[in-house]
Amino acid sequence: MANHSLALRHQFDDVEQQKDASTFGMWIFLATEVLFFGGMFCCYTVYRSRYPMAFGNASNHLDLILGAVSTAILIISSFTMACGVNSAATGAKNALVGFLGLTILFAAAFLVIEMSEWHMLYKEGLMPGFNFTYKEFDPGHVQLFFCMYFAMTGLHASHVTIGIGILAVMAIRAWRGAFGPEYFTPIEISGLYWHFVDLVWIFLFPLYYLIARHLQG
Amino acid sequence: MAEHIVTKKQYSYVFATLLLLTFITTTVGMMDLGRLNVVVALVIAVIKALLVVLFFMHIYWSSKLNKLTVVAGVAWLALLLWLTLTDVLSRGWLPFPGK
Amino acid sequence: MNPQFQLFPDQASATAVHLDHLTAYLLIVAVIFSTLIFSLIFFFAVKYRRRSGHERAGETGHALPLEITWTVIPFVLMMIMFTWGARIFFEMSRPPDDAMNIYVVGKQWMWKTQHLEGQREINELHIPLGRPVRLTMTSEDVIHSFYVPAFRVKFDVLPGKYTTAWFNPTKPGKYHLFCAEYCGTLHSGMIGWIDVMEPAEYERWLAGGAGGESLASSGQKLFEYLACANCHRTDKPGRCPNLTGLFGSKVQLTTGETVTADEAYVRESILNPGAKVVAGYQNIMPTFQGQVSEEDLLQLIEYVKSLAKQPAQGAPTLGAIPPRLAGRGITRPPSAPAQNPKR
Amino acid sequence: MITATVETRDNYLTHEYGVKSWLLTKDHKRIALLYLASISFFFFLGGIFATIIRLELLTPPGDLVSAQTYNKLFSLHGIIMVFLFLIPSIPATLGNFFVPMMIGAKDLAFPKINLLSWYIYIAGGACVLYAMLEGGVDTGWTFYVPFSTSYANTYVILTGVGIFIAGFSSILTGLNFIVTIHRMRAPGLTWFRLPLFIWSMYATSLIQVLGTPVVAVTILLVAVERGFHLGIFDPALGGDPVLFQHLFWFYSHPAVYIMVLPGMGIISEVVSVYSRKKVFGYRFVAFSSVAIAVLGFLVWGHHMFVASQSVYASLVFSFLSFFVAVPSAIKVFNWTATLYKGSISYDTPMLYAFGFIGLFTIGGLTGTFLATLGFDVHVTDTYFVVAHFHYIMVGGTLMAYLGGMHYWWPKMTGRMYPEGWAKLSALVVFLGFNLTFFPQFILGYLGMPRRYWAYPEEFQVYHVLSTAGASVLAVGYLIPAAYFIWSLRYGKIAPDNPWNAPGLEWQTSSPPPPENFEITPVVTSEAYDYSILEEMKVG
Repeated sequence: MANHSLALRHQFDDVEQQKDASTFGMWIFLATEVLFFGGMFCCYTVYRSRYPMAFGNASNHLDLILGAVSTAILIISSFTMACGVNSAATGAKNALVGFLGLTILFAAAFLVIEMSEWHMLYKEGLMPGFNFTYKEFDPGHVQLFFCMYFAMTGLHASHVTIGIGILAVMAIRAWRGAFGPEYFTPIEISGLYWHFVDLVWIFLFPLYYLIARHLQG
Repeated sequence: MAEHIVTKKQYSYVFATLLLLTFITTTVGMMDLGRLNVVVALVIAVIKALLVVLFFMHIYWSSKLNKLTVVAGVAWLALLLWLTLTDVLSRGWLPFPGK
Repeated sequence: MNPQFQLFPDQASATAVHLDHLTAYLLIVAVIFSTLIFSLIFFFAVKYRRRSGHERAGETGHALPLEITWTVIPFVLMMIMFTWGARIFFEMSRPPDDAMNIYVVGKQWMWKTQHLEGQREINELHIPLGRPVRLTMTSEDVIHSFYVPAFRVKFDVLPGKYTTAWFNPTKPGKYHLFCAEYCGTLHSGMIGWIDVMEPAEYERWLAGGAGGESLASSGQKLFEYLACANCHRTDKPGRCPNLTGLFGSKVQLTTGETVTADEAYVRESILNPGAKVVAGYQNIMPTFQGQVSEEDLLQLIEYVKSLAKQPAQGAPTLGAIPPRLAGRGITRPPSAPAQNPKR
Repeated sequence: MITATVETRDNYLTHEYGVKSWLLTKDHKRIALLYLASISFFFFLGGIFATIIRLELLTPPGDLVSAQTYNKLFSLHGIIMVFLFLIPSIPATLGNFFVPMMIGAKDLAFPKINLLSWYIYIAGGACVLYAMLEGGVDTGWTFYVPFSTSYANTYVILTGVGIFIAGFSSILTGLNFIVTIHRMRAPGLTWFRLPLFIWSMYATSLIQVLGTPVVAVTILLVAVERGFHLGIFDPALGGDPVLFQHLFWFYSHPAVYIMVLPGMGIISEVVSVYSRKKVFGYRFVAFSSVAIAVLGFLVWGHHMFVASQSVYASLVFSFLSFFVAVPSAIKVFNWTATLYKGSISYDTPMLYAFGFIGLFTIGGLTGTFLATLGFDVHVTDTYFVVAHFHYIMVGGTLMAYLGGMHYWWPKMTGRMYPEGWAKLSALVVFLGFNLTFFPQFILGYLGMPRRYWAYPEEFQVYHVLSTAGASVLAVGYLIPAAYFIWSLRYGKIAPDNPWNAPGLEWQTSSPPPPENFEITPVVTSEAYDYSILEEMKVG
């Protein structure tokens, strides 16, 4: 793998075409992902438009500070990832490995915070299907809020987990010197994926933590 | 397409803006502004998303085709939301009680 | 006509006639277009068949004028379809104000119907000829669909909400009632009959039935049995809103929103009282989810509706209130003018 | 063009041998054949279910199988035919084989992902098969809630997972095609020189990529709701079953175009080649494919006119539905106009194309009926709808698929099929199909609801006709299965270009070499330019 010219696959004419195709393919995949999450965003929008009060009451059971901190952590990880891509492009191998490691670290921190929030909700009896004991304002629709919350953050968390796996593989390959300024498409593509994960959270955060807090019945 | 290498400095500016926006949106979220809360939160989210897509994800420097792909993804999501909400929100728009 | 070999279904409602006219238009368009396409293909295939192996095809002229023609003509024809279809759909969607009400509850795998007069039927519905019938429908379990081909009427019956359909029978007879939305194992067994009777015959049927008690008074009994009247008082301001004159009025909620008190609102207020609390009241009502069946709910709704119909001036007759109610210290409402329905 | 050396040339079939060379192949042509074998298996499985369904419906009472079994039969028939046969049918076999060849590429852009998509498809199919063997599923292919989440006692989750997985195979195929068509075209092959099959595959891929994820996540939510009783679509908690229908049809209506657009592409190729004429109104036909793909996403609510959707929404969806009929009509008219002054031969693929145009016309016209608001109320969820979508999917897609198989069979296998038998089977399929499904239009208008295990006696006449037609149709499908297999060994050796077609795929040997072309072709003319062919012959 160290020999970069070998990285050209037989079906392509040149490296440029191959790189273009790979990035374009990744963007199409991300468009797919937008629609994948989109189905759930659609459910959220419909229910939120119907039961704003229940969503408001439920929203107050989420920890705003934790939400903000995890948003910041994901943004930091996105930044380290971007720096990683920059290091790859400039051929700074050690920096690349370092930035990938940092990204993984922040991703893990994000997951830890998220798990602790889930655990808290579980203990408070706000986890539908496992422990749901909420009896105050409009419990049915509050349950709906938490169903959507766990479905969407769960799907997002699974993407974070997969992302950690991908980044780990990339870090190992980078460590072994698989990439250089002429060939770092896999790093760039993994970066796109990771930024997308960040992107989803950028919307999940306001939808669940922010916009309904002051609607209370 | 010519390779465009974004410097760490450029990334840092974007990063700082993102953190700042997160701080603003959180602070505003704590205040009760009525309907404005939703607007502010979503506008800031869209700005943040644009920053990530344009600069972290290099769409600003990308080919038209990649830009088009992003637009298509968002457009189809908008389609899904628009036509679903056409049903959900339109009760009573026409004079058919309950329909 | 031999009933074993029908080409068209019975026409037993006004809508059926209207729809069949539309069908005729659709069929004519379809026949003209398919005949045109089929004969052109056949004609070209014969006329321009290959006669030798090295034959060259002829040239054809410019496409644009033709393309425009065969885009515009079908489009115009289709817009006629759209408008005509929409008109009939509007007709189907708006029951006349004087329609008689029938309640329908679907469950796996039967249709339960209730007349306002109290008659209940299973997989059957008797109705008088010539009077529009409005169905208020709900389901106890999965989605069903109320379908009477002879009336060209179909509408889904969903759990958790009320849907409506209506028809105006114009021909006496027995017509199939089908469930048209797949609902499980015996979906095909969820069928019944609509029995359209001459009005006089229908009156006899109503009188002879085992009903006796009207739906509203069953609802009233239930209202008492569930002790609703303890809070929803009609004699003086209680802890809960007075229900007299409620139905059909606009209700102001604690959240500042205004909703119309329709069937769905009453239903939700019984099952999920906290969701829409009337302005000026506390959210203290317990839920009755699991305690009342869909049929019970319909009776309660009918009772609430009957409260709305009471004369605005003067008192209702005491006869409607059973002695048991009086025993609980509830007397007839004060003779002061009844509550402003707009409240 | 000399054909004498066919036997000695290295081709993709003889390039490598052994099971491993197939299971680990990255050659799009071999993967196409892997798909071909798998979807044929599922087609015949789905066909067996259809046969039992038709036999059950021969008599009014439910006497052949139990109600529960009947429900499982039509559910599995639908699930297998839609998700495991029709959707991958043309794209994953003929598309996989010929998209790279028709644009002069050595392979798809991502061969490994192509192979991966086959394995994902197999995994999804295996899940569905396993669920079937465990006891099946009885929700219908539509999985309507709350029946599927709370009431069905069958293997809903397992089947759902199977469909979820198979969906990703479809997404990856679409993604691969889009990138390939954008990035891998031969020098000189501009967009408006592309064969129309490529245009239609491109449009199909758009739908696969943008629609499939929504149904995937919807089915995921159904599985989660069923597994944990969450209440996402449960009306008891304020969840909305109609929302499920919106999400489901957002994909499942465009999915119809995933099935029929590739068929339209094949018909464009076949009509042109066998009348030796450029397709009339090339640009209109090309753009109509893309128009169908986009407009197809705007019309899903016409499945929900009686589902308690708002009247306003129904109005909007009905209106938009007519717009999608326009590009379909444009295609039919242009194919017909292509025949004018052509040099028409009656080879088997052309017979299938005639059949396609006729049946698609009927299917499309009845489609506009169903988009008409008032009319739809009466016939939705009846046999009218069943007949309509079978005219599109079986009369359309399957006829085109068979036509395409005959058209490209010589290129794929290097052997000719027996022309006499093929013509006979095309005729049998056409007659059998019409006898099976035409009576169902009448049944539907009479009011026979779909998914009925037993039915009132007055409907029997049409059911008997339909069952009779189905047996003819079954024979019509078995004949090609037999002679295709027969021809692999005994068929005449195929020349490189038996039809004198101008497409790039015909300018290489039959079967093609592993990398498709000895030298990368350079394209200098528009598609369907038969004069070029003449010149080449002379030269």
